[in-house]
Amino acid sequence: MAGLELELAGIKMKNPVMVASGTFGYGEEASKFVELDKLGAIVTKTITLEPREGNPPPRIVETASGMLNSIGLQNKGIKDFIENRLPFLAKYKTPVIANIAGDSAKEYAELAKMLNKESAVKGIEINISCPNVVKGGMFFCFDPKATAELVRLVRKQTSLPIIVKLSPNITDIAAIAKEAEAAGADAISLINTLLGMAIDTKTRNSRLGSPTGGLSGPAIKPVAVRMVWQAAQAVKIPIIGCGGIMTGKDALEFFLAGASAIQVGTANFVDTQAPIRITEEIKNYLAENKIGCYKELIGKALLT
Amino acid sequence: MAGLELELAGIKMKNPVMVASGTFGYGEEASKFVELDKLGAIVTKTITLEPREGNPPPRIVETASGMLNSIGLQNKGIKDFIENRLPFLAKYKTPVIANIAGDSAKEYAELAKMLNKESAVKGIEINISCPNVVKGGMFFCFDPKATAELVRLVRKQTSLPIIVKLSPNITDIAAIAKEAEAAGADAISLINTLLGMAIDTKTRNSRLGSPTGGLSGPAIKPVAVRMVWQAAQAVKIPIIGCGGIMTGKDALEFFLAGASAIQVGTANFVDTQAPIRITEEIKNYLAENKIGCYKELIGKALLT
Amino acid sequence: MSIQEKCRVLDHKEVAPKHYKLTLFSSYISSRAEPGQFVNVRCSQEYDPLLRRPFSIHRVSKDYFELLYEVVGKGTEQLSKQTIGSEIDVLGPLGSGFKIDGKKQIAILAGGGMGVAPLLLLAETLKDKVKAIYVLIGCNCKSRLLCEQDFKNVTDQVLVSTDDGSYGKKGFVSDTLLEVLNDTIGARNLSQSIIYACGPKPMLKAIADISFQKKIDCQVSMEERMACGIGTCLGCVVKTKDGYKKVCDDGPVFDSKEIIWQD
Amino acid sequence: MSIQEKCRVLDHKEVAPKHYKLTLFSSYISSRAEPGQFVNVRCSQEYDPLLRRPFSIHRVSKDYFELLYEVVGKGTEQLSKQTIGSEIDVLGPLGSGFKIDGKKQIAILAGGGMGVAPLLLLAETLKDKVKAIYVLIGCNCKSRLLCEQDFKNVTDQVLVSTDDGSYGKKGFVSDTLLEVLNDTIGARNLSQSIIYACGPKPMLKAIADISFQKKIDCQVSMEERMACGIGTCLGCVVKTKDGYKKVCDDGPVFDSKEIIWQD
Ligand SMILES: Cc1cc2nc3c(=O)[nH]c(=O)nc-3n(C[C@H](O)[C@H](O)[C@H](O)COP(=O)(O)OP(=O)(O)OC[C@H]3O[C@@H](n4cnc5c(N)ncnc54)[C@H](O)[C@@H]3O)c2cc1C
Ligand SMILES: Cc1cc2nc3c(=O)[nH]c(=O)nc-3n(C[C@H](O)[C@H](O)[C@H](O)COP(=O)(O)OP(=O)(O)OC[C@H]3O[C@@H](n4cnc5c(N)ncnc54)[C@H](O)[C@@H]3O)c2cc1C
Ligand SMILES: Cc1cc2nc3c(=O)[nH]c(=O)nc-3n(C[C@H](O)[C@H](O)[C@H](O)COP(=O)(O)O)c2cc1C
Ligand SMILES: Cc1cc2nc3c(=O)[nH]c(=O)nc-3n(C[C@H](O)[C@H](O)[C@H](O)COP(=O)(O)O)c2cc1C
Ligand code: FES
Ligand code: FES
Repeated sequence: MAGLELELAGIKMKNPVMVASGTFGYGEEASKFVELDKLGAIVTKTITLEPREGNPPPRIVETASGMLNSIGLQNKGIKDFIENRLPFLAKYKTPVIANIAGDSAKEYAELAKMLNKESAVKGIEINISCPNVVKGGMFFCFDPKATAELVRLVRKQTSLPIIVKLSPNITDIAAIAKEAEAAGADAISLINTLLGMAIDTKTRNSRLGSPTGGLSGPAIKPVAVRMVWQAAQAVKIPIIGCGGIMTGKDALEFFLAGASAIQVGTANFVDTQAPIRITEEIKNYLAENKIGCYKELIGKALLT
Repeated sequence: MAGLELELAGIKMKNPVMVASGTFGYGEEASKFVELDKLGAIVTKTITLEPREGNPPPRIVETASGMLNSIGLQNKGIKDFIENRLPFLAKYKTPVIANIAGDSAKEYAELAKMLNKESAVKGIEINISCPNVVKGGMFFCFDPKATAELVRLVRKQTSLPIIVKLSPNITDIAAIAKEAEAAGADAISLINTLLGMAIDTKTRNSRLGSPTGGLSGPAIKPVAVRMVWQAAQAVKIPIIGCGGIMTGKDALEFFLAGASAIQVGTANFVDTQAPIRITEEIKNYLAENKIGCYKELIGKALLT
Repeated sequence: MSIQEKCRVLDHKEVAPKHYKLTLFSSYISSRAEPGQFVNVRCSQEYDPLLRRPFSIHRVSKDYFELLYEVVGKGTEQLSKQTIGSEIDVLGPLGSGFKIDGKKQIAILAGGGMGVAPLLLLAETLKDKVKAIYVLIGCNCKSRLLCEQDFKNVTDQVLVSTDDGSYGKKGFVSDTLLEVLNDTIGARNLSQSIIYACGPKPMLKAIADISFQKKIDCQVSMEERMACGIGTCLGCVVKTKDGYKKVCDDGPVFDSKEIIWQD
Repeated sequence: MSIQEKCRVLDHKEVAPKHYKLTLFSSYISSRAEPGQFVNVRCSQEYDPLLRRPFSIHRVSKDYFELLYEVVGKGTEQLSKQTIGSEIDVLGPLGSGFKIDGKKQIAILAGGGMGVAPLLLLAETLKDKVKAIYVLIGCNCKSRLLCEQDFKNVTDQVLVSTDDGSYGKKGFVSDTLLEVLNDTIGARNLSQSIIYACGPKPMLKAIADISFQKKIDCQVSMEERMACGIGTCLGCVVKTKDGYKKVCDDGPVFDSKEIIWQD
C-alpha cells in the first residue's frame, strides 16, 4: 500500500500494523476470519524450548476498558512450532516474527539458534517479561544488565533481526531501552502488559487462576504512549508501539510519539478485523491530511 | 458506624473511606454536595511552601475508563491554607490530613513543622511524586534512598502521623514501602497516578497543556490492587489503598489485598456522593456476610 | 466456517424477569449453526464492557437465529437495551457442538438454569433422528423456569425440577436423571442412550458422575471466561485428560469422560 | 445552591441533524437556574465515557429545564440514546452565569455554533428588563442554524450569518457585531450597551477585541475541559489577569477584559 510500506530492522512489511504476541495464536485459527496477507507482520504467541502447560483457569478477567490475562506462556514448544505451526504461516507473504522466552539467557540463545535456520521466520521478538531462574526468579525485564546480557547472547546465535519487547512494570523505560540497543537489539517493542490483580469479593480469591495477571486494552494506552515517547527520546533503533490500540487514531498517536510500527493485541478479540480496519483508517488519515507516507509522522508530536 | 471505625496510625476515623488528595480541594466547594461529617478523613489538595500557578490548560483529558490530569500542584501555599482553608475544615469532626510536597527534603520538613502546630490537622500525607530539585529533578518517588531521607527529616519536625504516598511508576513498590517504613512513616498510601500521555492527532500536540499527565480512574484499579497487595506483603504499617475505587466492592478488593483504609479520588467527579455511597455499600456487604468489622477482611484475600 | 457479521435485530423481548430472547438476522449463521455451538456478541460500542460475550445458539430458522439470555452484568445489561432494527456485531457460529450419534436412540437432555439455551436447538434437531427424547430441566424456582412449552412441542417427556420445589419435583436435575435412568429407561436400554448436559459446573459434574457409574455416554457443554472465542488467546481452557483444552474451539461440548472435574 | 439529582426525561428530540433538545424534570434546578449557568450530566452508567459532560441551561420552565446539544463524541452519543421516561444523573445548576446590569438598556447577544444554547435563556430573561435585544447568530451553514425562531419570539432583531453564506449574511458573528455597533446602535449608545457572547474561542476573542476597541462592556462564556464541574479539581482553568480561574466555578461567564486571550 503506497505510503505504508516499511522496512523495519531489515524486515520488509507492506504496512506498519502487526498483530501482537499471544493475541493471534500462530495464525491458523485467526486465518478463518482475517486475511493474513493484509497484515504488516504476524508475531507469534511466545514460544519456549519445552512445551508449557500454562496457568490454571480462569485465565481471563475483564476490567474497566481492559482485561487481565494469566495465560502463562502455554505453548507446545519450539519443535512443535517449527514442525507444525510454521509451515502454515510460511504459505503467506506476511513476515513472521517469532516471539520467544526462556528461563535463562542460554535458553533464549538456543531458541534463537533454532529459529535462525528457518527461512520463514523473518525476525525474533524477545519476551523479557519472564523470570530469570538463574538469578533466582528475578524478571529479566526488571534488570537492565541481565537484559543486555541476554540480548548479547541471542545476538551471537542469530543473524535475524532482534526485537526486544519491554515490560512497562519498571521505573525507567529509557534506561532499559538503551541497554537493549547497546547490546545489539535491532528494534524494541513496547509495551507488554501491566501487572495487575482483581479479587473476587465473594470467594476472596483472585479472579484469575493465578494471583496476578497482565493488564491490556484501551485502559493502558496512555501509559503505553508515554513509554513509547520516553523510549523514542533515548534510542535510535526503531520502536514498535503496542498497548490498547483499537483504532487508526490510536495507532497515529503511537507514530507521533515515536513508534515506527505498531502491534494490535486485545483489539483482535473485540474485532477480528481490527488490524485491517486500523490499516485502512491510517490510510484514510494520510489521504485526508495529504501526507504521502506515514513515516513523516514518526516522532512528530509537538512535545517539549 | 459499627464495624467501620478505625484508628489509623493514631488518627481516629469513623469509617475507612477518605477522599483522595486533589479530588476534593480543601472541602469547601465539595461541602455543598457532600456531608463532610460522613467521611472517614479529608486529604487536602497538595500544599506547597509558596503558591504555585499550576500547569497551562487543558489540564484534563478523558481516556478509556480513566482520565489524565496535569493540574500541577496549583495551590496558594501553606500560609493561605492555614489562614483561609483550615478554619473551614476545622468546623467539622472529620479528621483533616494535609498533603504536602516540596522541591527538596528541607521544604517538606518546613511544611511539616508549620502543620505540626495546627490542631485541626490530624496527619500529614507526603506526596513524593515531586521532582527533587536538589538531585537535579529526579523524582523522590523513584529513589528509595531519597524518599527515606525525606521521611526522616519530616519525622524530626512533627509528631503528627506521617503517611507516605507512593507513586506506581516504579519497578519495586515493596522496596520503597519498606524504606518508608524504616524511615519512620506511620502509614503508606498508594497509588498516586500512573504517568501517561495522550496526543491529539489533529494538532499533533499533547491533549494536555503539558506533555504528560497522571492517569487515574477505574482503568488503573487492577494495577493499584496489585501494588497494595505487594506492599502489604512487605510492611507492617497500615496501607491506604487508592486507585479507581468507584464502588463498595472495589473498596473491598483493596481491603482483601491488604489495605486498612481507602481513598476515593476520580469517583468524586463522577458521583459527588461516591465516598458516602461506598461507605454504605461496605456496610451492606458486612451485614449480608455477617461480618462484624471490616477489619476482619484486611489482607484476607486467599492468594499465594 | 464462521463469520463476523453485523446482524439486524428482528425481535427482542423479555420472556421472564431479566431473561430475554433475541432474534438476529443472518442467513450465514443460521444455515450453518449446529446444536451446542455459540456466537460471540459485542454488547457495547464503547470500551466498557470491552470484550464480546458468548451465547449459545438457542434456535435457528432459515434466515435468523435466536439467543436466550439472562441479564447478569454489564454486557447483558447493555445487550438488553438493543432495539428492534438495530445491528449487533456477532461472531459465529463458533465451537464444536453436540455430536449426534446415530446409534443412540434415546436422548436425554439435561439443562440447569440458562443451560437450557442450547438444548432447544438440540432437541429440535434430534426430533426426527431418535426414538425418544427426555428433557430434564432444573432451576432455582418456578419464576426462573424457561422454555418448558418449547420443549413440550418436541417431546412429551419434559421433566421439571426446582431447587425449592415451587414447580415440578423438588430437587436437582441430577436427581431426576437418576430416576429416569433407573425407573423409566432401565438398565437394558442404557447402551442405546446418551446424555447431553448443559448448566452450572456442579450439576455437570454430578451428571458426569452418574454417567460414569451407569456407563452411559455423556456430552457436557462447558463454560469458561472467554476473550477471543476463536481459539487464539488460550484464555478459555478447561483441564482434560489430554491437558488444557479450549472451550471456544475444542468445545464447548466435551465428552464428560475427558474432563478433569475439579472443585 | 446546587444539587445532584436523577432527572426524568420529559422530552428528547432531534431538532437538526445530530442536534438534540432534551427536556429534564427538576423543580429544584429549574427554579434556581440563571442564564449562563450549566449542568454537569452523567451520560453513561459504565466507565467509558467516565466523566460527566457540561451543558448550558438552554431554557427553563417551572418544573423542567431544557438542554440543547450536539452529538460530537462518545458522551453526547450515549446521551442521545436516552429515552423519554428514563432518568439522567444531573449536577446543577452550576457556575456563575451572565451578570445582568440594570443600567445597560441595549443587550447584544452573540452566539456562534452551539454557543446559542445559553443565550436563549438569557434573551428570555432580559426580555422585560431591557429596551432592545439584538441577537447575532453565526454558524457554518444553513443546516446548522439553531433556535432562530425561538429568538424571534423574543426580539425582532435576530441577525444570522453563515460562514458559507448559505443563509443570512456571509461572514462571522464578529462582522455582524461591528456592523450593528457602527450602523444600528451608533457611538452614542455604546455606553448603554452590553455584549453577551458564547461560542468558539476565536469568535470570543474577536468579539472581546471589538468590545475593547469600542469600550463596550462584554461578558463571555468560556469553555474548558472539566472533570468535577464544582470547583474541586482545578481542571478547567483559563488564564486571567488574576492568574488561573476556574471555568466551572468562577465562570463560565467572565468579563472579557479579565481573560488573557491566547492562541
Ligand atoms: C459457550 C458459552 C455459552 C453461553 N451461553 C449462554 C446463553 O445461551 N445464555 C446466557 O444467558 N448465558 C450464556 N453464557 C454465559 C454468558 O456468556 C455470560 O452470562 C455473560 O458473558 C455475562 O456477561 P455480563 O457482562 O452480563 O456479566 P459480567 O459482568 O461479565 O459477569 C457477571 C457475573 O456472571 C459471571 N459470568 C460472566 N460470564 C461468565 C462465563 N462465561 N462463565 C461463567 N460465569 C460467567 C461472572 O463471574 C459474574 O459473577 C454462555 C457462556 C459460554 C462460555
Ligand atoms: C460550560 C460549558 C457549557 C457547554 N454547553 C454546551 C451546550 O449547551 N451544548 C453542547 O452541545 N455542548 C456544550 N458544551 C460542550 C460539551 O460539553 C461537549 O460537547 C461535550 O462534553 C462533548 O462530549 P463527548 O463525549 O460527546 O465528546 P468527546 O468525545 O469528549 O469529544 C469530542 C470532541 O469535542 C471536543 N470537546 C469535548 N468537550 C469539549 C469541551 N468541554 N470544550 C471544548 N471542546 C470539547 C473534543 O476536543 C473532541 O474533539 C459546553 C461545555 C462547557 C464547558
Ligand atoms: C491474552 C493475551 C496473551 C498474551 N500473550 C503474550 C505472549 O505470549 N507473549 C508476549 O510477549 N506478549 C503477550 N501478550 C501481550 C501483548 O502482546 C501486548 O503486548 C499487550 O497485550 C498490550 O497490547 P494490547 O493492549 O493491544 O493488548 C498477551 C496479551 C494478551 C491479552
Ligand atoms: C485531578 C486530580 C488531581 C490530583 N491531585 C493530587 C495532588 O495534588 N496530590 C496528590 O498526592 N495526589 C493527587 N491526585 C492523585 C489522587 O489523589 C489519587 O492518588 C489518584 O487519582 C488515584 O486514585 P483514583 O483513581 O481514585 O483517582 C490527583 C488526582 C486527580 C485525578
Ligand atoms: S476464548 Fe480465546 S482461546 Fe478460547
Ligand atoms: S471542573 Fe473541576 S474545578 Fe472546574
